[in-house]
Amino acid sequence: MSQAVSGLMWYIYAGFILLGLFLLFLRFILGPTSSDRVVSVDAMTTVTTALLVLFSLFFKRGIYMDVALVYAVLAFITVLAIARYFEGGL
Amino acid sequence: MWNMIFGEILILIGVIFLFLGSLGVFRMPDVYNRLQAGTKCTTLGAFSTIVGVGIIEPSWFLKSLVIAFFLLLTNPVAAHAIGRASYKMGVKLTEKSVVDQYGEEKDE
Amino acid sequence: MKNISRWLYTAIIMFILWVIFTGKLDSEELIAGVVISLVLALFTYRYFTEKGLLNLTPKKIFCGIIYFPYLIWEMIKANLDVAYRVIHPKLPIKPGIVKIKTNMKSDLGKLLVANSITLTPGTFTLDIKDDTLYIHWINVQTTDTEEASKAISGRFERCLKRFLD
Amino acid sequence: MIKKVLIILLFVLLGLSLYSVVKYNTFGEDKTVVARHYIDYGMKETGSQNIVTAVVVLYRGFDTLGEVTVLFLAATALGALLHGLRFKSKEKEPSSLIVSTAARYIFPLIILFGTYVFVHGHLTPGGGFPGGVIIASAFLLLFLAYTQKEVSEKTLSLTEGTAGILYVITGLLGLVMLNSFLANFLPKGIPGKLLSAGIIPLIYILIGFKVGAEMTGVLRNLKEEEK
Repeated sequence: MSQAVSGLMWYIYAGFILLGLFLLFLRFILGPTSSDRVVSVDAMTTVTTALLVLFSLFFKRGIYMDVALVYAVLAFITVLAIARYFEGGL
Repeated sequence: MWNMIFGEILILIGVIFLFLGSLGVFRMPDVYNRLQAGTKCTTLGAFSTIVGVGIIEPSWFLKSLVIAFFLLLTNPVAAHAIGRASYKMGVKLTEKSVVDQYGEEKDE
Repeated sequence: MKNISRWLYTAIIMFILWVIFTGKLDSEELIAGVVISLVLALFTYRYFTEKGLLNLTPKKIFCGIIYFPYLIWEMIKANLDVAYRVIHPKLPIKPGIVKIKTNMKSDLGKLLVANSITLTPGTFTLDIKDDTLYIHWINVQTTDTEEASKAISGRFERCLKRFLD
Repeated sequence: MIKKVLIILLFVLLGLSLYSVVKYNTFGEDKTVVARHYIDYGMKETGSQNIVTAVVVLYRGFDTLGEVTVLFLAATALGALLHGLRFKSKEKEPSSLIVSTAARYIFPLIILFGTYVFVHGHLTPGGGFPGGVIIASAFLLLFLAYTQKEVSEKTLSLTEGTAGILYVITGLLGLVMLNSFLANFLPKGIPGKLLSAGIIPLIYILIGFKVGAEMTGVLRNLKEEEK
């Protein structure tokens, strides 16, 4: 029974996350300045980290949590690098 | 069983906040207001989702806590860096703004 | 002497993280963890800490544990606030940049105050110069530095002061 | 306007091509003979939980040595190319206090995580290459936060050279003891323990050091400017 419930919940979670990612993607294309685009990319990486953790629950593999952590580290450094480039500190 | 229900509720709350954060990034008028929505809502959303997953599978709880803490520590720093860089680049505040003490100080 | 304390403190934190990463209490993993954290701490303690083992007094750990639920509670309030503004069809915002003063002396204190401000209702840290923080506020209530400081960062500083000093 | 439409069109095309890849290549079926052998006997023959690691280090170990060499050549070539060019860059904007303080506290944690990834190459996804890159990214964080930070070139090339030589020596030991280059001469142990899978963890640690040093060297070369 709980399996069926989690199966149903999974669709709700995925729906919300995909809708959010779609909105962020629209902002990424529309964004008038490059800063807007970086903001949307930053939000996207956070959403994606949460999505990766949800994947590890869905497939019942604890090992995938490591992937989420690697993604969080690299995403942080990427955003920081872009921001420093805009600032003129690179 | 109870931890399943509690975890699912936490994940649901988190996912809704992630969606609201994305909506905020889409709707707000300028970079700084977008950062407000994009940082706060997505950080709490991701935090809640990740801790919820940790509660459903107790053996992953500590690791999920580490990921959540890492996000809590790094997301504000990234937001600060983007905000500062945008201001240095000369991105204007929206016309609705009422005061800009940072810019005033720069001009003097 | 002080350097040894800093080194041991870094190694202890690293070892705890190592155990969490591996996720099992196997003797081989634990021995490898001790060796690796001691070696890595030797290279990185200069970055990681200034006070060393003094950070691990019971009082400080207790204050840290108290501070965390408080921050989470403030974050939930912040999010409901922002969520309300996002959903509202007219976007009721009144943004602006104000400056506030902080009393924190150490770098870590400033970092934690700035991060807490970013995560809580309608404010985020735009820049920092010495002890002046420039805050972007989504709903400006006052432009006076004193009052703004009290409204934005007063609550955290009381808590953090005890935790850090 | 037309630019935005083109961007959307590009992404739609990318999505369609990805969709066809996912649809027509079923996941985990149609294995070749070699793949089936790896999956059925890999764990028994090598003692490694992670079959990909076993393939990379043992079944195709010689290939991996070549890959590390290619990476080394690429890093050296980049250094040589940039050697003559010294860009006169304008004054660099220092990073704010928040970024530099956060970098100081996060740097050791990323280093620890990279070490965890390459030490557990035979148990979890990852291994020497990803672990090395994570370590290099920690150094990138330092370079971003402190404009003055310098890593000495001697330390980097010493680490890299030692790791490379030890890799070859491990291979030669296999040649001496079991008559084959890079043979697994250490006991296999129980799969799932840290000390298992023979020489795989040893080689992955060496690859981790080598890749980390090489990538840090690349970043350092790109950052360098006129003094």
